[in-house]
Amino acid sequence: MTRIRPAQPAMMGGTKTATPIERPSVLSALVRRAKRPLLVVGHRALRARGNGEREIDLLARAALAAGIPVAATGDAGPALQAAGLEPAICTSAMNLGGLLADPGWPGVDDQGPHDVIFVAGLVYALEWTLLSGLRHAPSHPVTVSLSPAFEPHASFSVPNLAWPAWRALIAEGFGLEGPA
Amino acid sequence: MTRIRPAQPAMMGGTKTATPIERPSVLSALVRRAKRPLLVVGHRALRARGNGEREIDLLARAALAAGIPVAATGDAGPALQAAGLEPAICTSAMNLGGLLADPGWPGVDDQGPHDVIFVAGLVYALEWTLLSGLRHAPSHPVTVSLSPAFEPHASFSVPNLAWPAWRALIAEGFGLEGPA
Amino acid sequence: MKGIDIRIAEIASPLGRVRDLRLGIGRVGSGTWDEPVGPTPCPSPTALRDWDRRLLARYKPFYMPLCDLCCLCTYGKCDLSGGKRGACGITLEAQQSRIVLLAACIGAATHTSHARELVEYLIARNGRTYPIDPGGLSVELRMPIAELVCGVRPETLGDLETVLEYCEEQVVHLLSATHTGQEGDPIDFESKVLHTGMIDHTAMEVADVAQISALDFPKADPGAALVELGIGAVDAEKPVILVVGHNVPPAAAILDHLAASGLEGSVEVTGICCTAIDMSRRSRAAKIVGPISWQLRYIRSGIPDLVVVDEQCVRADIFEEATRAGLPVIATSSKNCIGLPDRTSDPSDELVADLVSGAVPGVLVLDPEKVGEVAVRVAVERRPLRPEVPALDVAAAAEACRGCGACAEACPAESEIPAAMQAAGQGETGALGALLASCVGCGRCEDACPQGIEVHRLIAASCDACDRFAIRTGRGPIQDVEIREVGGPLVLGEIPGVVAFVGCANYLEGGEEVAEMVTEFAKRRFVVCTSGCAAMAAAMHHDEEGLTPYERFSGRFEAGGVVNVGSCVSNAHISGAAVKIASIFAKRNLSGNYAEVADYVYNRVGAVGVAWGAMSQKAASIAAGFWRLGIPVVVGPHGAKYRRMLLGRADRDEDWTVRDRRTGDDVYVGPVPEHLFIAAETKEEAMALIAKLAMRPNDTSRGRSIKISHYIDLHQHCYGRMPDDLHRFIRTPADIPVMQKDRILPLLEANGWIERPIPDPTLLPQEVSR
Amino acid sequence: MKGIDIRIAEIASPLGRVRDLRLGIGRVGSGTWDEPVGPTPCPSPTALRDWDRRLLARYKPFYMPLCDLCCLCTYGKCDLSGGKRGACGITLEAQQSRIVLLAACIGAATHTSHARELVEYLIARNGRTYPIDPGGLSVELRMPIAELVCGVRPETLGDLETVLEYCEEQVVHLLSATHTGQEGDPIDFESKVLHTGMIDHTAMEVADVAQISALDFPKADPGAALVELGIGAVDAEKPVILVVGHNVPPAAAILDHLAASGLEGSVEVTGICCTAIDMSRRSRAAKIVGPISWQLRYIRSGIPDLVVVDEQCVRADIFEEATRAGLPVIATSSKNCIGLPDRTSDPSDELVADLVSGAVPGVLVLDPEKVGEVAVRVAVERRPLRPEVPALDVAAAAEACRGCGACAEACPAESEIPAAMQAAGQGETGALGALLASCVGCGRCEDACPQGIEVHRLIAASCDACDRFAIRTGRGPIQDVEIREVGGPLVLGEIPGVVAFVGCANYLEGGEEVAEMVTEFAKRRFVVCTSGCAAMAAAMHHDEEGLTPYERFSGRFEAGGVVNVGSCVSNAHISGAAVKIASIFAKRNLSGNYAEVADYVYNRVGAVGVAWGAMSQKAASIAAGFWRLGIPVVVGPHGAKYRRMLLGRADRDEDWTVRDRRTGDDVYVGPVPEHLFIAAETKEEAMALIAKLAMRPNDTSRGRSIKISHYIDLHQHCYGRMPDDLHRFIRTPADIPVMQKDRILPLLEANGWIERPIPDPTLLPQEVSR
Ligand code: SF4
Ligand code: SF4
Ligand code: SF4
Ligand code: SF4
Ligand code: SF4
Ligand code: SF4
Ligand code: SF4
Ligand code: SF4
Repeated sequence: MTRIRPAQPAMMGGTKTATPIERPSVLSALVRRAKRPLLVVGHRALRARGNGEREIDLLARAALAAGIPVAATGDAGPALQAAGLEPAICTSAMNLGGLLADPGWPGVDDQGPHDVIFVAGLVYALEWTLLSGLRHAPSHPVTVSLSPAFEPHASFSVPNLAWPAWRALIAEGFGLEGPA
Repeated sequence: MTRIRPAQPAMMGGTKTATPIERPSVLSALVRRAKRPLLVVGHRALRARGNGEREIDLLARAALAAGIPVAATGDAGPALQAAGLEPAICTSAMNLGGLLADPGWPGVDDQGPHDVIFVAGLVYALEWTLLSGLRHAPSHPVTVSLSPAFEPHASFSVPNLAWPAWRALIAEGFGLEGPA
Repeated sequence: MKGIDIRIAEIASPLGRVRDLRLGIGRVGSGTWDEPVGPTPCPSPTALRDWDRRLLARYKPFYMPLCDLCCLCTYGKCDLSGGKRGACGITLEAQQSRIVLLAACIGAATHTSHARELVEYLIARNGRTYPIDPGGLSVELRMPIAELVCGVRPETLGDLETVLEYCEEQVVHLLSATHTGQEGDPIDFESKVLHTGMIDHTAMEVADVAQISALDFPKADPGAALVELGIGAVDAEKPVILVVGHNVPPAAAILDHLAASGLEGSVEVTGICCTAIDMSRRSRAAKIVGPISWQLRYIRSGIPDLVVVDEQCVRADIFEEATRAGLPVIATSSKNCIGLPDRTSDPSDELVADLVSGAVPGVLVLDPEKVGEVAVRVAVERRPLRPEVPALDVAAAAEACRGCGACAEACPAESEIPAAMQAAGQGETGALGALLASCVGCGRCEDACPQGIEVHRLIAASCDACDRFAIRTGRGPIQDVEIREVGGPLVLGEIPGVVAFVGCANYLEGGEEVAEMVTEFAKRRFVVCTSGCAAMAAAMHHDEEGLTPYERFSGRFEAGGVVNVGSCVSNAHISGAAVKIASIFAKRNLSGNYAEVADYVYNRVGAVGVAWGAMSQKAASIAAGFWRLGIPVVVGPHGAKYRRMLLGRADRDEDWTVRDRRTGDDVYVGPVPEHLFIAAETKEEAMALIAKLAMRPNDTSRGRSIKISHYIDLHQHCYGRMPDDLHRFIRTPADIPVMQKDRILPLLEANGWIERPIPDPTLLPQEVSR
Repeated sequence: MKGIDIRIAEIASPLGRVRDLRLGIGRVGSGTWDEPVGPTPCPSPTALRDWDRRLLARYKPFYMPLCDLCCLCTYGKCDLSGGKRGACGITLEAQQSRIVLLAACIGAATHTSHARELVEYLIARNGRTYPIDPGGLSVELRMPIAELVCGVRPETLGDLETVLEYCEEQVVHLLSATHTGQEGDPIDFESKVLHTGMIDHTAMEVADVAQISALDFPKADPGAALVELGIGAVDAEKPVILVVGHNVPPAAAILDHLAASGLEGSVEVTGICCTAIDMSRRSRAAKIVGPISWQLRYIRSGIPDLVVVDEQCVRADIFEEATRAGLPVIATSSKNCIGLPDRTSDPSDELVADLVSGAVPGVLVLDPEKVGEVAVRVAVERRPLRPEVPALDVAAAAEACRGCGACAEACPAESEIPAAMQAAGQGETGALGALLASCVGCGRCEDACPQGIEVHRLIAASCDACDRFAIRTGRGPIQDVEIREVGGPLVLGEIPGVVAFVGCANYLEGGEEVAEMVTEFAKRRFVVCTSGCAAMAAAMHHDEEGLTPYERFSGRFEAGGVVNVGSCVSNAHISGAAVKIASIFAKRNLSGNYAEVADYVYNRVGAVGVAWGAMSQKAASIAAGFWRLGIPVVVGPHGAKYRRMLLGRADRDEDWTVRDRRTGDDVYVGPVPEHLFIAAETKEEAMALIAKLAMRPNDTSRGRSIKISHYIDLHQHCYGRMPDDLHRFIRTPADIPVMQKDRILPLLEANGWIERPIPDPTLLPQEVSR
């Protein structure tokens, strides 16, 4: 029996835990099935990883490939723009959380509520609390944590992964690259 | 990925969770390796289960077979005696917990501290708290929950099992019967 | 607080005239009272730390965390397991004791706030100089706890404010210690828990004495009226008002309004929780429905026409439940506004119209008198509109059950619901109905069921619980004369002890166990006290002759009496009785003399508290107040979730070796009482424990032998054999119960027993004469 | 409380003489003060509920549970996820707000208890009639918060007790509401949170005014001394005393004893946390080591000879840490006894002997004067015995690292320790040392490491942090004349706002960010205030010219000033300044007139609180006190763990449409301020938020255009593009910053912007003239 621990193990918060995304196919199914997805990207995605590549560049490509609008929080905006992606909205994660929690909020494009929220690049304290807020939100979104840190409050979460494994999962899950 | 939930799912209490005893061999290894075991039996084991058999009768046979001294709590004493087992001690679970927590307590037979504490038949609220107390006790005992209810605070716990499966696990684990 | 007392008959101030002002700093009360003030009037949180540490050295906390994590500040969560410390440096042990302190502070704050609310209301109603009179001529020592703790002797309602100011100051200091980065040591936290408990009893005494005095409750009356209890006692034909909570003024105003408007007898005023008890102290016409666990089933029963809630022990979803049942709600407490609009200053006519028409589902009215009028009028006008509650087809509803077990997983009573539900689905509702006896009415099963089955509703519908019972209403304090009569036999041990059944209704196996224990100990000629929800549970059982314990036993504080002191705040009269024994029987000075009196009670008064269904933070602080006086408390299995026990170690002789007051010698006194706080697994185990914990070092041989024979009896009943620790309790051959000699002597021999003197022990060095 | 005030010069009582007794019920103070008392002097928990609900209707709680479970009573644990209710009927939302209330109560209790302790001590020292004087001739409005809340104008230390009694009573009522079964509605819990915050500011004002007055702190002095901060400032050759905590009397007594015994200058008195700030207000010779996060590293540094702890923000393991470092400990607070024996009544000589010899590792001494003497003597005698702390071989210790990651998993700063540790193991300690900048000094990494590596110790040892800095010590309140000068420009918007950096040091990226934000806003000519640990963090940064913000900017409350008000309790002067603007500039009556003044501050005073490293329960109550005045608060990322934000909805025009005071018309005022409580992800985001939140409906066009241009600037800096909500903030063409017109006009057009009047809005119906 394996059990995935939150990236910060003390940050457990209840009887339910995210389903870990252990295969790219799970991720691509989530991407495919989302009708009104939104990708939230925070500034921690700016960190250089592995070979100097940054999470944010991969995430920008993923969003572009999947046609998912992006909300940039913290200081992620300029880097996304530099990667050729104009964020649909630039605002703080908490403000966004308040909006996403409301079933009446019409979304970043005024076309209706988002059904699947992908989240990446927030500092853990903020990502964790945001996902907790959304988990209990009246809008009942499906949340997918893409950060390489297991987030128990998400509906689905990438497990704790090192850079190469994480890179491969995201790349394949968003159809940027075929299976390794 | 499976994850065993506590028998009362809200009763989770930390980052560590008991190792589930999913095979009789795990249980028999625990029985075998214990140098100074003690079996605590509470009054809930008096409940008739399945075919009218009671947990307590099986537990009494198990203790006799394995030569493990028994502490009877609640009203378990008379039933154990009736099953031919004279408890080494009759006292309340909480009093026993206080004793077992103390590395200086010489055990039910004055021969030294117990290293492995098997627990069964306490009401969940009491079993759960007792195991929590022992988990943090300076005496650092290994605790094994035998009740058919998963106990996250134990070192090892029988998972949530229906009567026949539980009966088979205990019987085989204590060597009362061969594999089914 | 120092010894100052000022009275001013009238003052003209820029804001108007104020009459009957009395301000005290410290010592309040009669000039004829000349007992010297002891060493610790109005003690600070550290003033009695030494006493606490002596107790806690004997009774060590056994911590059983409900959670290894701490989430109290934004450094967290911190994982404290495996010896790890939090980001603030705290250990798991200190964290557990901190949570206990937090719970106790919440409890003490609740009683203090309740007392403040009552006293303010009663002063506004009756004036500041309205005399305190909890027991008429039979009670001269009116507020033993206030005197013991604060060194004051209040005489008027105004005097009580001084006591409350002290309580408030202390609660704030104590709560402050739970802040991240304040206290670091578990034993210091525990000492503060004890201090909190002492404050709690002080505040409870203020609250009950105020309401007894000004609302005309029975005054220390052993013959307080027998009143009706149970849904079966309610005449559903009449308009029915339900009052839930703890703060009696709105309910009292309802009763008063009925009387004033000639409607007495034509409207049923029914109550749940302590308000129910307290209104029955004001009027025999009030009906007690039951303890806290009856809220859902009664609201859903279709009987009440209106729900009035005040404070404490009110379900947080009562407004939703009442609304679903079509009942208007009046909230009456600033502490429990449940989101309703504040309509206090609107005319009664408007409120009545809005509530009767259903234009608004509920209102907040912070004026008890207005509540009294509006509630009565609404109930009367709503009665004809009362909706029929259609009979529930249990079998049809139960058919949806898939046996998934989610309800059972959520049930605190560990009820085996799924099988019973599936049987009910096949028309066999008996097993389902049988679950009601142990159901605490929490509703978690309903939220958990993925099939949306209203489990609790079906259980309640499967059980005809429309019984009616008799309960003796809360009598208030114990008379001085009762103390005088019983003090000797108690201290000498001829009465085997005082057992007090108190607290809430979080039972694992139902409240009937309380009635059974009450009966058992009354039959054994203990003095049995009850209060709060436990007092109700004790009533909900008829013996073979159809009598409840209150009908069967006397209401006197005497051997074999069953004494309902009243509501939760009346618990102070139980601790107060122990204190009065020290004062009236043993002539100890009380005033500001806490440690000496506690040392006396601890070593001599065989009192035991039992909170079989303890649930709340108030129960935690109430227990702590008993502990500080050296009175042990036994709780039911759920009580283990208070996170720690206070356990003595009978096997360590050194723990029970103390100085003898008279000789100064080190004496072994035996493990009496063995524990200060312990959860029992079953009623039988509890009874064995209670008998054992009633022993005190100073018992006479006659007393000890009586106590030991009860202990042997109850131990055998539970464990099926003789206790193995008799050698620790038997000091001289005269301690041995005659009938058991043959069985005991070999046990003593086997344990190398030697005779030892009967001690006169103390934990206080200053008490030793040489 | 009603308007009564009694003074008694001397009373003979049975217990002795009492001098200078002054008792007040309600209105206390000068007879010449004739402002009428407003509608809510000493408000009850419900008196301002209507104001709260207006705020909370606009700023809705967004709950983010740290835990879906509740474990507050023994019905629990209850799983509240998925819409389930607890056994008491509570919802997850209500439970979160209940925990917030609990935290706020702990915070308010802590300040109230601290204030009570201070006032009692200072009355004993200086007498009850000792005059209150927080600002000499420059401050006529001495206690704006007390006046606003209680409707009183205290004049003496004794008067402060009346205010504290009110605070204590309220904290107890509020805490009571957290009891199981009291309050059920999340918004009612939130309203009580706001009440708690208001009480907290009242108590803080009492505490700081008392100590300023009686301990001779700078009195509203813009030129308060620059004092030294940082380990580098400590002369380790001298005997060194470390004082940790918040309650200055023991530290003050140490400084006094040094002066009295001619040792000034020959003993270093160093401090961590607010006691450090407060002792530097008493004596320039005191050295501030740093904020709360410096405890472990400083104790382990080998510099101090003795640790004196008082209350609040003291590591729970400080005794163990000090003992391990060979340092004796003196605990001085009844709230933080850390298990030490109470030696208060032992002779100083014995204490000194025991501590110097190491016969006892620590003592509890509850008498500040005795602490003063003993601490100095122990430090002097221990200095020659100071153990050498051997240099740490970081590389050798780091070699044991297996890169398991447990330390990083435990680190609240999310530091990437394992790689740095492994590099250190190979001799490259640079990366490890670099982690110190963001390290909060919690020590969780050390407990987590299965290899037993002392991670934090190695990090600290790898970084030479022996810098010294200058900080302007706490000046206390703002002068009336400063308010007069700055009131107009602020309310008219020419000064773009007041930004207050307050609170603890739980930073994610280090405290330097505070210094950077302080500098940024001072350069932008905001009025910048600081207090507590944030005031220290602001000092710990040298600009290109080697100046700290305190050296670079003036200490006046003026555009571009950097105003350190003092310790945590000095925060009341920041809220007090906002209130004084309403009084002195806008001539509003303060006395008992809370809602009107809050409505004024909310709509007109562009103040924003920033608690970048907020950690504690006190920070929660401090923030709540700002919220109730309508002042928004921004916290750092960890602040999300306070469990809920209070967020406005800029997109809902209806939320921002209110009545105009003068015309009575419905007017759209724009989302200003947009949020009441929000956590920011990065410093850049925080700055964009702060600039936005400084806007107020009543800004003049000149003011609004200045504010908007700061907002655009900081928004662009963070997000890389123009804000998309300018059309909500621009009311008339004159609001548009001239330099940006070309970029803004198209944005307005795209959003269908139309010109609208500048409103004079109010949330209060009674404020509307017709
Ligand atoms: S202490 Fe309680 S609320 Fe906190 S994490 Fe544990 S179970 Fe949850
Ligand atoms: S109070 Fe201490 S243990 Fe609890 S979360 Fe805060 S730092 Fe961690
Ligand atoms: S309402 Fe009764 S049956 Fe249902 S969970 Fe609660 S105790 Fe169990
Ligand atoms: S939860 Fe519902 S469906 Fe499941 S066993 Fe219980 S009653 Fe049946
Ligand atoms: S006994 Fe407990 S549940 Fe009953 S009314 Fe009192 S506090 Fe409430
Ligand atoms: S307070 Fe309510 S939700 Fe919390 S444990 Fe108790 S019953 Fe459950
Ligand atoms: S001491 Fe510093 S490095 Fe260690 S866990 Fe705490 S913040 Fe992280
Ligand atoms: S926990 Fe210890 S061994 Fe593991 S990575 Fe951190 S320093 Fe290395």
